Amino acid sequence: MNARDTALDAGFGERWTRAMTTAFATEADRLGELDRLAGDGDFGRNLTSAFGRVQQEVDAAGPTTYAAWLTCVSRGFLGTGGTSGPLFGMFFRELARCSTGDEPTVAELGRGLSAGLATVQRYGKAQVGHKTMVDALAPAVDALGATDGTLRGAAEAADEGARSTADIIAKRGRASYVGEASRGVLDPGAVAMAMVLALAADSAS
Amino acid sequence: MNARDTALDAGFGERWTRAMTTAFATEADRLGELDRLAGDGDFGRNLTSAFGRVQQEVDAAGPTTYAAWLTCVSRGFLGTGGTSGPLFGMFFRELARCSTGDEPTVAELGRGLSAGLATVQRYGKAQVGHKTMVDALAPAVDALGATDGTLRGAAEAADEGARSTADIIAKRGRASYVGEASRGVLDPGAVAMAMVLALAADSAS
Amino acid sequence: MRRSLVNDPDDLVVEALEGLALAHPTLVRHDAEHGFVARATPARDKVGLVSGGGSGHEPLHAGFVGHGMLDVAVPGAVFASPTALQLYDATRAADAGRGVLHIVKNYTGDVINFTVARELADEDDDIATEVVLVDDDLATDLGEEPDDPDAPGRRGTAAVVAVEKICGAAAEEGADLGSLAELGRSVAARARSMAFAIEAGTHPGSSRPAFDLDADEVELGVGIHGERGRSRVPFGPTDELVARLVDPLVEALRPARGSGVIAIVNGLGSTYPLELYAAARAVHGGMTARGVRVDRFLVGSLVTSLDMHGVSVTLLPVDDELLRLWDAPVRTPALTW
Amino acid sequence: MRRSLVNDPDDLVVEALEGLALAHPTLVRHDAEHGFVARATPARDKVGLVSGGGSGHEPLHAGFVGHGMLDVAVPGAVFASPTALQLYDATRAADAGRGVLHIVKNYTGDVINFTVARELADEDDDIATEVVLVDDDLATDLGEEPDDPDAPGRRGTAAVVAVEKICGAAAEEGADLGSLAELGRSVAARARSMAFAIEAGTHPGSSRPAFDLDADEVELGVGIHGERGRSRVPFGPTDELVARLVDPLVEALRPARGSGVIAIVNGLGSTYPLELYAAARAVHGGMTARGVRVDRFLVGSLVTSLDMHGVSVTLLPVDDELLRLWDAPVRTPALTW
Ligand SMILES: Nc1ncnc2c1ncn2[C@@H]1O[C@H](COP(=O)(O)OP(=O)(O)O)[C@@H](O)[C@H]1O
Ligand SMILES: Nc1ncnc2c1ncn2[C@@H]1O[C@H](COP(=O)(O)OP(=O)(O)O)[C@@H](O)[C@H]1O
Ligand SMILES: [Mg+2]
Ligand SMILES: [Mg+2]
Ligand SMILES: [Mg+2]
Ligand SMILES: [Mg+2]
Repeated sequence: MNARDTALDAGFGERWTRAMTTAFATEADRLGELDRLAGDGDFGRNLTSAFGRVQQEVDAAGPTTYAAWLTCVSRGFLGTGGTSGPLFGMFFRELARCSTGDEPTVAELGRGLSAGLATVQRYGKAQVGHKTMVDALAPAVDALGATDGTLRGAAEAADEGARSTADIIAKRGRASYVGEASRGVLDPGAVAMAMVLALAADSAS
Repeated sequence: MNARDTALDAGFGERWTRAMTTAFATEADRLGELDRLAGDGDFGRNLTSAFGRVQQEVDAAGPTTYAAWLTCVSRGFLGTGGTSGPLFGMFFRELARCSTGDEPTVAELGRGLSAGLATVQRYGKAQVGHKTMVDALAPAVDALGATDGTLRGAAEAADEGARSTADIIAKRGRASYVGEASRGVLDPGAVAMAMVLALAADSAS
Repeated sequence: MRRSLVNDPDDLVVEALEGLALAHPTLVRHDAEHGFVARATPARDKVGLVSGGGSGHEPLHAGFVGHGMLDVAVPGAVFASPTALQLYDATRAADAGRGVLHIVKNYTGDVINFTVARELADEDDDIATEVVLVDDDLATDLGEEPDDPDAPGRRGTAAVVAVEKICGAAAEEGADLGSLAELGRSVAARARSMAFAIEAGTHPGSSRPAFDLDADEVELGVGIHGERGRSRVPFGPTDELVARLVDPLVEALRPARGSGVIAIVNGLGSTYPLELYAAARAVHGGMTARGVRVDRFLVGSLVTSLDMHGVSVTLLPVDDELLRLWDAPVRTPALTW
Repeated sequence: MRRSLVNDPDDLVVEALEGLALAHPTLVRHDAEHGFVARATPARDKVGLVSGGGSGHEPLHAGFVGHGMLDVAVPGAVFASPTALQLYDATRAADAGRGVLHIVKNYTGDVINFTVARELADEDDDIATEVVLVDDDLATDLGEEPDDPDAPGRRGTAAVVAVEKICGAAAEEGADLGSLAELGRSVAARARSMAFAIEAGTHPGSSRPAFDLDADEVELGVGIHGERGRSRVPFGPTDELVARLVDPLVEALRPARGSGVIAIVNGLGSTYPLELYAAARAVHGGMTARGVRVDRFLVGSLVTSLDMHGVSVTLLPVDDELLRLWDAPVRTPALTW
């Protein structure tokens, strides 16, 4: 059996969601600081408020399936402003839509990531190298799409992609207004996307 | 024949008007400075603009009688803002209205001054001692009203009245807002009124 | 450092009036020769309504010329009364045979110049005139006897908008001069206003506000000509600052529980709508807490002091008849409903 | 030092919306749960018009909700896009069965959130939607190809008022979604705007303007979110500064001699009426000198940037049909005729 057909157990959606909630609560300030250095500084607050809403959605909806958990995450982001809100929101919406049963497979997750990337690009019109979350997401999609691709491998590719944003100038988002000043600063959205994937890998095992 | 029945010759209105125009052109700055010290500083400019308008009225109306000349002066002031504009305007209007023929008499002028004072007080509600033009005008009216009162005597009384404004605090007009700060400063309206009377005396002879 | 957009500061008022007439040609015309703004189409068979005063308070008064409000507005230079002759000419222009009502904010220069204009109109043209003196500013209420000749009395501020609107509606309905004057006086007598500022306005051509405030200070009881207020109070949240206006107004007017008022929440120049509507909410809260209804709100920068940053609140206790006149149609550059 | 009147800066927008609804209860209501402002009485049997964007630009957009203009306005936090869910809920509220038109100023966040809302409305509720993107700011016109995916395109500014007014009138007449979208796009495509500022706005809670200018400097081509402009030019008389707006606009639009435009002369926040109407006069002069008629003027602080001190000019070449729609009745908190 190919790793990509691995069923992720029924608790995966909940574990992942809770792991993200915990991790971003801790990391919001650091990510906000990156946005302050080369953007408008609201990314940390956007994240905090998104996961506050995720919790409200969870409380209200009482999700039981993987898709239902991810729908809560999606709505949390869609109810948050900025550019990252709708992009992450529609990203997670695609993940939810690519799941057909209670227990998603890695392949489904892979298709979801791929659809999510397409959606993010459709809205944001960013290519790899534009210093956005796409720089983390696109390599992850590639890695998981490869034969024997694993979630862990995808997470590692995302991490590498996020690191690569330090050396480039932003071409999208608020950071694109500061030009050279964005060089040397990691893109917070890319870092966040890499965290999302790392936490998925953590939650799968 | 009592001095008060003296006819002032037909040229009196013109001479007086021209004398005022010349004198205030020279003195406007000094009077404006007094208003700056204890008022809002626009008195000089108001005077200049009033006599500019007087000239326009003269050009337009081509006055020949004393009453017509003084009507031009009145309209010049009535077309000027501030508090002094309408007060001087109605003052000169009363002078014009108290003349019955081409050649006014000193008695008519006296009645005019007296009606003018009443008008100024009706509008401005100022009493002697309130540090306004009334402090110059009232003693002049009294002086001219006395048996054997002369224009020169009235002018001297007005001058004395104007000087007395240095020692008092304003109770009317913008200067009343500055309280103690107005002490020591001559009231520009009173000085101007004293000049008006001095120039009348000059023009009569 | 503050700056104003001007060509020559001396030309600002006239240029703005020209602009007003160009922008609203169907509503108003600018009579440059006589220095007033009149309705584009003069009204017929009604009492003429004239108001005016120093400029720098726009949209007051020229912005209120039109159907249901003023017939003629007479602007002076910035913060300076229009002249008696301007007002006289305006009075003649406003007369349609049924007399002219002067609506005058209580300031010495305005009062004198309007009075002279009325006397000239009466003597020279036999035009019947009446005057409504608006003296709503509670900050200048020193509790003098109304007839004290030594007392300048309360200043006239934003309540003038209510007087113009309500008398304007009644005039449009055909009310005669005497009853209009009575109506206007009763509105003026009922209304009180109070203002605070967190920054003074800056005279066109000048580079400094009329007075300076520290970061923790607010000027309370401020006027609209750059004069200082009655006291300085600590800077604080909107709700607290608005309460400093509403509390004394309620104290003075003592509206009964269950009664209603018109509230004018007025920006003094550079107060922006978010601030102003949040202030309106605070006024509403203050009145509701006292069991008083705000039957109508007028929220906007209507009686300004150049670009002063602050708020005035006017409360006018009303009955059904005043509300009916308030609600009557109005069509002017600055107020239309 | 600048200050704003606020309670908690985070509450300012919501408090102001509450105040707006209290002040205009017959016109608008504030849906606090979903975060939008809607007509007090929903319209029936017409295409719903929704606009929105960051706050701080009042009276835009909530002040334009009412008969003849918007059905729902969706405010974000100050200078921040409303969320996709807000816009989705607003879209559902605006739908009266004939679909919903989104009028969107061109800013990345707004564009994305509105797009998401439309997809949600389409997928989840089967509501037909269309969008008009308003991108009138000439200062951000870098001459890119309109389809260049790498180009953010021109910013959306005061022309949005014209789009809302004109589409609002057509919607009221019963136009269908497709033709409304076409109409709106044609208005947006024709209109261009340009702004300058002599002082930046100050964020609520902050004590400094978004950027500093020296006494002899003017920020030309300025945006409405505190971003810097395209260049700095010397301070000078109004006529000269206004020419710096009108000249490039005319250059870009090339209106024919004998043709007509609608001119929106817009204050950016603390520009006071004397300044603004003098600027309108200058715009009129500039157009007249080129043989172009200003068929209609809209002068006021309508699309602001908090208390920014400056002016934007929008020119929209018009034909009789656009004038007819422009003149159609409108009844909103901020615009009524
Ligand atoms: N056009 C885009 N496409 C993809 N991601 C983008 C785009 N623009 C911005 N982002 C991502 O969004 C992040 C910033 O999010 P946030 O601070 O919430 O948005 P805003 O720029 O509106 O303040 C950036 O770090 C970047 O990764
Ligand atoms: N109530 C008053 N009655 C008589 N004279 C007055 C009154 N108020 C002011 N004045 C006179 O007017 C002069 C000031 O005139 P002006 O500067 O033109 O008026 P404003 O005070 O409106 O600036 C004062 O010096 C004073 O003599
Ligand atoms: Mg950001
Ligand atoms: Mg942001
Ligand atoms: Mg003076
Ligand atoms: Mg003066």
